[in-house]
Amino acid sequence: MADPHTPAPVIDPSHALPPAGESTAGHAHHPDEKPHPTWKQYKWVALILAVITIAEVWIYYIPAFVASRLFVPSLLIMSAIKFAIVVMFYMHLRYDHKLFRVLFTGPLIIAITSVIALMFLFGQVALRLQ
Amino acid sequence: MKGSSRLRRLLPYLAFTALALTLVACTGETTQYPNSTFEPKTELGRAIDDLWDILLLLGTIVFVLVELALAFVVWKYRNNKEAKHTHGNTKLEILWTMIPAVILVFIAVPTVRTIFETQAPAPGDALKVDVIGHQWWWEFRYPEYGVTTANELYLPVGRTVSFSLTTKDVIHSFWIPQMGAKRDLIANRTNYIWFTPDTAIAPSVWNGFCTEYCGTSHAFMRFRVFTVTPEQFESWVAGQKATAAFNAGPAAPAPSAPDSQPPAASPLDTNPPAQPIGPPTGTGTAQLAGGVAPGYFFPHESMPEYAVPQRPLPANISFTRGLTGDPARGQTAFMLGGCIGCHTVRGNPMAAGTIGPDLTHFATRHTLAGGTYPNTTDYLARWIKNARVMKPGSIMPTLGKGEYDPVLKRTAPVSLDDQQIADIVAYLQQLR
Amino acid sequence: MHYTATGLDNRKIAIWAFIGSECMLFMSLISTYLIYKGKSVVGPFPHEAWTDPMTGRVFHGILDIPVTSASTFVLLMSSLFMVLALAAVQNKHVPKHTTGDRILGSSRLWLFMTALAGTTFLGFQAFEFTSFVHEGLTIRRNLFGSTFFTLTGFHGAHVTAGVLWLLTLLAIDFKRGLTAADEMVVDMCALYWHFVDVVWIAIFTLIYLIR
Amino acid sequence: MTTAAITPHVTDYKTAGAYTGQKGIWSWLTTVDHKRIGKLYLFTALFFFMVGGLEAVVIRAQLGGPNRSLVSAEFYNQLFTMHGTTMVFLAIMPLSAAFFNFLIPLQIGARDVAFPRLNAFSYWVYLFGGIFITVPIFFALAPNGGWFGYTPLTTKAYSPGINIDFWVIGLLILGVSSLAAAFNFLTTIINLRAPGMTLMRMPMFTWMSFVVQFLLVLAFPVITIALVFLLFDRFFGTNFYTVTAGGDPLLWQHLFWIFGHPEVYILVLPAFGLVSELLPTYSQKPLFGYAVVVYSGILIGFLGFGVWAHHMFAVGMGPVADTVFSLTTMLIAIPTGVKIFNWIATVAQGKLKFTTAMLFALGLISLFTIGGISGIMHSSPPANLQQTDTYFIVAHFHYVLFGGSIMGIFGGIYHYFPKMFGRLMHEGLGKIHFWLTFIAMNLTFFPMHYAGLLGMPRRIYTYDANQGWDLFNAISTGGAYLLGVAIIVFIWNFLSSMKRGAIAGPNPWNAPTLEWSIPSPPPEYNFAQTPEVHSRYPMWDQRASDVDHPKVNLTEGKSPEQMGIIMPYNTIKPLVVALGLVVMFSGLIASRDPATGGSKPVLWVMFAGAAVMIGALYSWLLSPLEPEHHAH
Ligand code: HEA
Ligand code: HEA
Ligand code: HEC
Ligand code: CUA
Ligand SMILES: [Cu+2]
Repeated sequence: MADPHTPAPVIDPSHALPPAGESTAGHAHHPDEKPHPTWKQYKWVALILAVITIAEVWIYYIPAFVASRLFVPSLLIMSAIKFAIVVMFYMHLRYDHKLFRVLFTGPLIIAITSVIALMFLFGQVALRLQ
Repeated sequence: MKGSSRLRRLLPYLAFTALALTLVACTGETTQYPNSTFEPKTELGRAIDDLWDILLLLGTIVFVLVELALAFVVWKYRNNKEAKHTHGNTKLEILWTMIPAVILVFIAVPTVRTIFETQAPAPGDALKVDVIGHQWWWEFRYPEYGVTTANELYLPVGRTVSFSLTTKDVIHSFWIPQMGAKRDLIANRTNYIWFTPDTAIAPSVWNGFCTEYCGTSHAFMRFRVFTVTPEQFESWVAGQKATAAFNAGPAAPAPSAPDSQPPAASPLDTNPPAQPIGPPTGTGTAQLAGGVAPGYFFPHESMPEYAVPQRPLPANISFTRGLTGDPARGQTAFMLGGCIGCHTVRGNPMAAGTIGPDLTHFATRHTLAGGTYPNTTDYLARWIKNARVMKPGSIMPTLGKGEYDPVLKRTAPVSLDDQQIADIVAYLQQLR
Repeated sequence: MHYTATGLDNRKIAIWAFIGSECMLFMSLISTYLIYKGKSVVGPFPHEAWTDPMTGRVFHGILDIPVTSASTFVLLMSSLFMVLALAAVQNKHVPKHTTGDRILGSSRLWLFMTALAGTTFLGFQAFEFTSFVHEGLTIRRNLFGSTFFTLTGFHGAHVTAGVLWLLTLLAIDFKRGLTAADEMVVDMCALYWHFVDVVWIAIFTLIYLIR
Repeated sequence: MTTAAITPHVTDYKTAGAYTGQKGIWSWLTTVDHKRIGKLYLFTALFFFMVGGLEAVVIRAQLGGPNRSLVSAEFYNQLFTMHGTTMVFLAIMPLSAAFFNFLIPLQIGARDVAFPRLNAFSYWVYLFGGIFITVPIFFALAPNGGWFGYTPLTTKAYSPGINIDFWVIGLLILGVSSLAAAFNFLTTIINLRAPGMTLMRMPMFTWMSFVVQFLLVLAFPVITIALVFLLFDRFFGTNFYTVTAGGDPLLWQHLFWIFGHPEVYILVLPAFGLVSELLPTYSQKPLFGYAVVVYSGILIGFLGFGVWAHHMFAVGMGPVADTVFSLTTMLIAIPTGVKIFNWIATVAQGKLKFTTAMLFALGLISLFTIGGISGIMHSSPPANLQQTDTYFIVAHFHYVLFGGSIMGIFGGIYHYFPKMFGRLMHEGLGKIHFWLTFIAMNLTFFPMHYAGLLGMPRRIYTYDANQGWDLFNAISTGGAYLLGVAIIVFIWNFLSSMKRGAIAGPNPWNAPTLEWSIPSPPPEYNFAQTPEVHSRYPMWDQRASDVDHPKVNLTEGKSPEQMGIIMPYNTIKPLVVALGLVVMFSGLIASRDPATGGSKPVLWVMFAGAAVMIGALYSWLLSPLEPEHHAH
């Protein structure tokens, strides 16, 4: 009854199975997972976040900079960095299973693309020839 | 599986193909399919139609191939004894990814070209028409001429017309199937569309529709487009520019026509000149520009059937038969009955309302209330009596005495009796 | 725990999916704010002053950056407290040698601090909202008011839900002590909390700082 | 033939798997069993399908000839709004959800979904929300803004009545249900696959459902926000869609269609999944190009987020935006075409068996193609401007929705009925149903292509004579009546087969996937032992080595206790939470505002609902799902 056409079972290593029925999920360090950060790292992360926030508010009060074309991009970049740091370290995305990265970045990309598309559609960038 | 049911499977397709062919064959006749998109009368319509032909051709090819392939495998393997276990075939799969891609290129290229062609700026000398949507009627303005009309649009053939579209309330959509393309009317935005009616189609009439659902009477937001020669257009403009032409005739006794007499004929039945319903009274309230001959308007008897509304009179509005209206009294009633709060009659400084259609040259119009009814005495009288039964949800209130207003859910607060309405009708039918 | 195909906890997958979904929710809110930016017919406006032509009343730029910076900072710090709370629960079984260890390892303390920071943030927001209303910006006033209050209000509602969640955890911690078995719930709460923080990072820049 | 059916070890199928253990209304109200919830979804959704269908029949009766006045304009507007809303949100999505519920755990070899109580909650929210939004039609107070509720028509200024409130709140409620279910199934598919069930071994229905869950998770928040704005505008006087305050009517349209287009793939992908199960079964050969079918499904879902403005070509977005959205839309034809061709290739060289289910599957291929092609015709903006908001569009979406989703779902019902109820549906009646449907469907919807291109706008409650549309409308109306007959045949077949159908056995179709390895209907616990999967088609790919490692799971009709299997507790709490939620929302419109004819919030109702909801929610979350594990 063996089917010659059946492909050999491909076992994806990331799907390798822990022993069934074990209550391991919480602690098991998955092959994908790197060790989680420690208090020291958390502290540094908090410091960096605070520094960036201060920088953001600070440039807001430099009229010359606000008037320059760099203002908006630099704010966007700084907040993107903050965003990324919190997600990677505090939410452990850097260390966790890649599945979570997919579950988060996928929607995030669609969301960001949608915002940008909407900006185009409602802004001056939406070309009208009349 | 027996062959007969397979045949039955194919039958609908055969039937539809046949239907399609007949249809394509007889598209030549405007009267049969007066709103066909297949016989464009403008360059815009033709650009779209050319694109459509490509779409139809390629679509049909894909359709036929897919259905044939399906029918073929079903037929061929209907009695197959042994399944052949194929899991896939990369070459085949690449092939049938590529084929649609190639077909799409053939669709996409002309599409993009046509997009930019049809949305290019209109030529500078185009006739400008402002289209303003209202629930549920159309206001057309010709800013070059200072002319405002409703629900009936006159366009000179051979000249590009550029519409700018806005709305007073909700979103509507402006569409004349035979001219090509529709555009939405959106508050806080102005949209544009332009085209040039073919010279060969003067004078003729086309149906237009509101195609964006806009509330209760969306179905009754139609309009007519008259494509006329440039001379006819000039004459029409001259007539429309003039203030209301109302001839107050000599005095006459109060109307009391015998009951046997049928309601007076529509002024449009005999055209021109005006057909007063009864001998006008000479109370002389008319301070109207008299004697101006109305400009050209599309002759009533030439109206093709498809352009004359066929909607029957609602059964539940009765109107006393045989009344004779008096235009001069009608004018007074028009002023006192609240009409002027919503309607403009140029030449009458009191009548400057803008909620409803401009009535200055109302008698030159062929239809009533967004193309819902023919503009004849019967319909007009009932319209004034109970607009909201005539046209569901209409903004124009129910005005007849004792009439039930279906929107307010009570009897009409302002009320006109049938005689007053007959007078107003007579007055309105003088406005040409 | 049942057997799972990935070895991960169901709940953690669900919360991440939920957070993905929330991205789209806040995308819609933020887009709307940005689309309507500068489109209000009447003031007050976020940054510029506006004089009412009818009454002559002067409305100043509404947004108060110093105050919001403070509340932003508080929320940012709450994220730090949250990771510490989680670490404390995760390391419950690790023996504590010093007072420092014990403090750092106190899940009650950090849960409480997080909730407190969250509440402080909400307090700032309440203050902000009331002062805006006094200055003439209500949710009905103009497009800015509608979009601003709805966006920040949605964020505030998320913070409120998070605070309730934290307080529930805190209550459990006091009642019977959070154990390793509760780690997943605290982890979920933490993920949610950080996400709400991350959204504020975006809001603070896009709505408050960019003019 | 190289594959063979597995000889069942069970003789008496009446008792096998027929173990219910639970009877009576209360057991249905408290159930957390995905199979029972699936059946609840199925019955409820079929009921709403009839309601929506009946509305359609009235629509068609009104449009059968020019200037008819069977219904008033006001009522007609409610009819088509509710027809669209009902079909989309209360019929097809829940029909798909019925299959998600019933099938996904069985197909991946799981005992239940990841969150059984949440699953029950989803169902109850759907039921209450469905009732909430449907009841007003009996009082002629139903929503009347069209199924996509364009602003500013739906704002208070132009729709002061209570009608739109039902729609806004109803859809918000239904969104909760869909989102909760989506998180649940997403987790289930990711995490509860049996050992060896890698992603690329998942049955195609599960795969397509997987994609759909992502679409739900990403699309629903957007419409939620759009609806919240509208709700705030209507109740609290905000300005999101207020034109005089500078609001832009297009905001709603963009938000709606960012949701709306993925939504149409939410409606059709489950049907595609079902067809991808049916065709291999009735051709007795594996799905052609499995991997490509998977990838095309993912691609359709992904591209689905970048095409929304093709519903808005007439709003004047400008040529650049038109071009971009046109091209992205056209791209979708490629992955969809791949599916169609792979299905045809699956049928080719197969050992075909023309069961009713197979006929519906073939019907889907032939009819969906027509709808897809007209979709491509819409996607060309200049051409679209002649088509949009006409019956040509109505023809398109009924070909994809009826010819796609409904045909697929009918096929799925015939195919899975034996698994659900242990009995076969009557094939003779089934064939009658199929042919009637197939013919009537074309009669109803094909003429709409002509009506549309010959100028007939959609959503008009009546039309004038002499417009050249009479014939096409008359045919459509006749077809719709015939469709009604077809549906009655189906309902009759369905109900009578539940009682009297032939006993099915575990795998009546010699189908290849895991769900067919267990008795029909499956026991409460599904698989007595967690199965181990070694291939895509475990029921076909029995190997020599499998003799001592059986993947088939045939068990006698024993109770879980007898089997030593721990099942979740039944609980009423999800229902109570759902009820609280719906009461809370209905508090918003609990009282009529005499001034406007609209509605007014009643705070105590809202608070009472919220209190019930939160109380029951806490109690649910703090109570264990199932008895403590003692032994494994
Ligand atoms: C199940 C639901 C479903 C599905 C699957 C689709 C699929 C598609 N739809 Fe449809 N659509 C709707 C439901 C659906 N639609 C609804 C409900 C509306 C109206 C909403 C309303 O206004 O009320 C609508 C409206 C709608 C519009 C807006 C029309 C308008 O209002 O102006 C457009 C425009 O581009 C469009 C396009 C498409 C396209 C390109 C596809 C494609 O995905 C189709 C792809 C499939 C094929 C093309 C066939 C198979 C492919 C081949 C055989 C390969 C070869 C083919 C070619 C090269 C052409 N649809
Ligand atoms: C999702 C799927 C779906 C399905 C399956 C259908 C099914 C049908 N639709 Fe649907 N339709 C839509 C979705 C759907 N529709 C949408 C989204 C719109 C747009 C709405 C809008 O514009 O806002 C629309 C609009 C729409 C219109 C346009 C209205 C207008 O623009 O004015 C029409 C007109 O003919 C129509 C007809 C039909 C018909 C005849 C069926 C038939 O297939 C129905 C067949 C079903 C039956 C006939 C069931 C009858 C059952 C019985 C008779 C049993 C007896 C009953 C008891 C014993 C209680 N539909
Ligand atoms: C509250 C405003 C209002 C009042 C008062 C009012 N109308 Fe109207 N009228 C309208 C509106 C709005 C329409 C367009 C209705 C439609 O087509 O849906 C209209 C349409 C008409 C039309 C048809 C115009 C056309 O070209 O289709 C006539 C004729 C008319 N009104 C006459 C009258 C008369 C006579 C009176 C007074 C006795 C009157 N109206 C009072 C608002 C009003
Ligand atoms: Cu105006 Cu429809
Ligand atoms: Cu779409």
